[in-house]
Amino acid sequence: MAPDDLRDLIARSAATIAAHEEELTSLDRAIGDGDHGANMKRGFSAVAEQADALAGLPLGEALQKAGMTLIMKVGGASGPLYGSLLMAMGKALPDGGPADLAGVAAMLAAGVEAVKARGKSDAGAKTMLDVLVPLARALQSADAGTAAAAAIATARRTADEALAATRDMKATKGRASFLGERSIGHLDPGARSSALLVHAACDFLEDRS
Amino acid sequence: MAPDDLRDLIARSAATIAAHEEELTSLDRAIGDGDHGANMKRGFSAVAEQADALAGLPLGEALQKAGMTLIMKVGGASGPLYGSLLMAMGKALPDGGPADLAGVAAMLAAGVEAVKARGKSDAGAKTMLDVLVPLARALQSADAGTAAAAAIATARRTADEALAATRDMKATKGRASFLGERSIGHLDPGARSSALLVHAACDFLEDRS
Amino acid sequence: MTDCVAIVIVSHSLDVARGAADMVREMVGNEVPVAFCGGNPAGGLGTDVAAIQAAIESVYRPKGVALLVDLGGAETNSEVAIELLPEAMRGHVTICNAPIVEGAVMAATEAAGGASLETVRATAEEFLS
Amino acid sequence: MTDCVAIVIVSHSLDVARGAADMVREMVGNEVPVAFCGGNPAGGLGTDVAAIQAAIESVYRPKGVALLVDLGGAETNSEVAIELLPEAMRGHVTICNAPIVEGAVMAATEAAGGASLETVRATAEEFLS
Ligand SMILES: Nc1ncnc2c1ncn2[C@@H]1O[C@H](COP(=O)(O)OP(=O)(O)O)[C@@H](O)[C@H]1O
Ligand SMILES: Nc1ncnc2c1ncn2[C@@H]1O[C@H](COP(=O)(O)OP(=O)(O)O)[C@@H](O)[C@H]1O
Ligand SMILES: [Mg+2]
Ligand SMILES: [Mg+2]
Ligand SMILES: [Mg+2]
Ligand SMILES: [Mg+2]
Repeated sequence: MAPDDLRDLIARSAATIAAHEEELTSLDRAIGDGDHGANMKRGFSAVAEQADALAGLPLGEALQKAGMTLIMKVGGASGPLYGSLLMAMGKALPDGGPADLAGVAAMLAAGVEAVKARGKSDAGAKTMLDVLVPLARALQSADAGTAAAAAIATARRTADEALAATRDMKATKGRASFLGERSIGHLDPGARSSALLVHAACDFLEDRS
Repeated sequence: MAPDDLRDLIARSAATIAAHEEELTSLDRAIGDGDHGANMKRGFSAVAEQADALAGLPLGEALQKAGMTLIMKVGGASGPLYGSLLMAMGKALPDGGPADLAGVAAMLAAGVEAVKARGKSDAGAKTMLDVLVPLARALQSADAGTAAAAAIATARRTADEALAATRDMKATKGRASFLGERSIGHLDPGARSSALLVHAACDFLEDRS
Repeated sequence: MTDCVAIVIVSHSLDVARGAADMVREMVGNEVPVAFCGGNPAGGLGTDVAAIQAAIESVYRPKGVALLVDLGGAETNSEVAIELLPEAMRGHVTICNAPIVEGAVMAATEAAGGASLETVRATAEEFLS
Repeated sequence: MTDCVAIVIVSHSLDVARGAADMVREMVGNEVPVAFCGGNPAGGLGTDVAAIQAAIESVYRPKGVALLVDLGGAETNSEVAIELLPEAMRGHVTICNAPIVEGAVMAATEAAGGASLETVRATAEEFLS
């Protein structure tokens, strides 16, 4: 990835988090402790501040470094989870970058496994994994010949539907699990931030192509 | 009890606690949190400050009020325990005061039951009850005709032996229980303060007779 | 507004009590009344029956008050404080057999849903089990 | 002097962590090394991986370090902090599945007797069970 492209991707990610800080906070206030907006903004602002340094690195290293920054700066459960996602994606990056959609899907799958391990969790617990797992699955099962535009559309749709599906779930991991049945009827804040990041990445890919 | 007598008893009790504050503290440092000396001194100083008011009350009421003061001022587990002891003794006091040794023994037994209930405990757990229970038993089983001097000697000896026996016990109640086997080999601080108070009461009775 | 069970946090340490109350408020906002106390009558580590009583009375409501306490003396002193409450209050105040910090957050979260005192207590006591 | 397992207390609240450390010190004096941290990198409620790492390193000894943590994020961030330690340390640091305040006092009391890390952890985890 060209340095400017990575800068652009980071800026878009940080911008969407900042723009939705309030929303993330109020989702977390409903079923958590109301800090997901501030946590994510702190983490992604820190990554954005490193954008120049990151842009100078090979993509795999940049992803790992950005992941470490999230781990160090977020301060909530989401920090080590998103951090592990990026670090594992960076480690899984093939030399010379992913050659095709299958390569991207494999990287994402590696990241998602790391989130599962770190969170001792899986899809179905009303967390960010309820967006990340379906997304990885959708990309992995896409035909080899899928056009970029179609893959992007699939990613957007999958993320949106998966996010919406968290509303009716009962949380069994994270703070929202303390609410038991009362966690039902609200979107999961981490699922929402995951969906936002998916859209930011899709915007980036579309504008680049 | 004449007002001056009660003042004297209170003064002797407070004095022995103050004189042994360090010892109680160091016993509690060995198998607890090191505050039993300060706790007891705070409680008994507060009772001593009320001595004039207490001396003007019928003995039963005075005991109950002193017990309440310990409950409010000690700040440690021993406060509600000694407080319950005095309050129950005050409530058990027959009109006109105890007529004889059996009356005193019955009052003490009532007090000890209150400590057991409050502490959800009994003799054998390496606590103040390991002095109080044998003492009440010894006084209750003394012959009706026992002379005051003999009864006093029995009380002193019983308290001393009972205190010494706490050394080899393993604590199963109170903070000392956190030490498990390592609580063995130390006197229990609350047993020590109980023995001190028994001796103060005996000194008082001897000097009065 | 739902009528919620109130939470009282009684620690040997005022810092622990205050911090646990902060964590509770972060989780449930002001929906659930929370009071806390810590320290012996001289300000050292320990508990203070009068302070516990005052904390309970400051948030008392017939819906109930759930106490979270730490070690032995905090429990015994809380039991005494409850017995010293006016009789009409006593039956609506209970001590949870639960860890003080984790139990307070769990109890408050349950209380925020309008649960009964019995349910709030059961939820706190489930923790770690 | 006996070589004791060290205790690290990691709370979302710096107040809770500090107060729990005070309670530990009251119980075991300076025999057992105790470190604590609390709060997210911005000072609000949460946890801070770098601060957890620093706390562990400040009391590290090969005999072992037992961590007491409160809710979810504190545990996850502590796991990460442990993984970021130099490899030689990692195997001597463990998180107790125990309530933060009560577990810290129990763990420290056990540690004061010179117990192994495994025993210290087991004692903390026994609490309330
Ligand atoms: N064990 C877990 N596994 C996966 N995701 C989790 C887990 N715990 C929490 N999350 C995610 O993290 C989000 C909360 O993040 P955040 O509010 O920043 O942290 P905290 O819960 O510590 O305050 C949740 O909405 C959920 O999506
Ligand atoms: N459950 C109990 N039953 C009877 N006595 C107890 C109990 N718990 C503690 N004690 C007594 O109290 C003494 C400790 O008192 P103190 O140090 O003043 O309180 P704390 O343990 O709260 O610091 C112990 O030595 C023991 O004799
Ligand atoms: Mg949150
Ligand atoms: Mg949080
Ligand atoms: Mg003590
Ligand atoms: Mg104490």
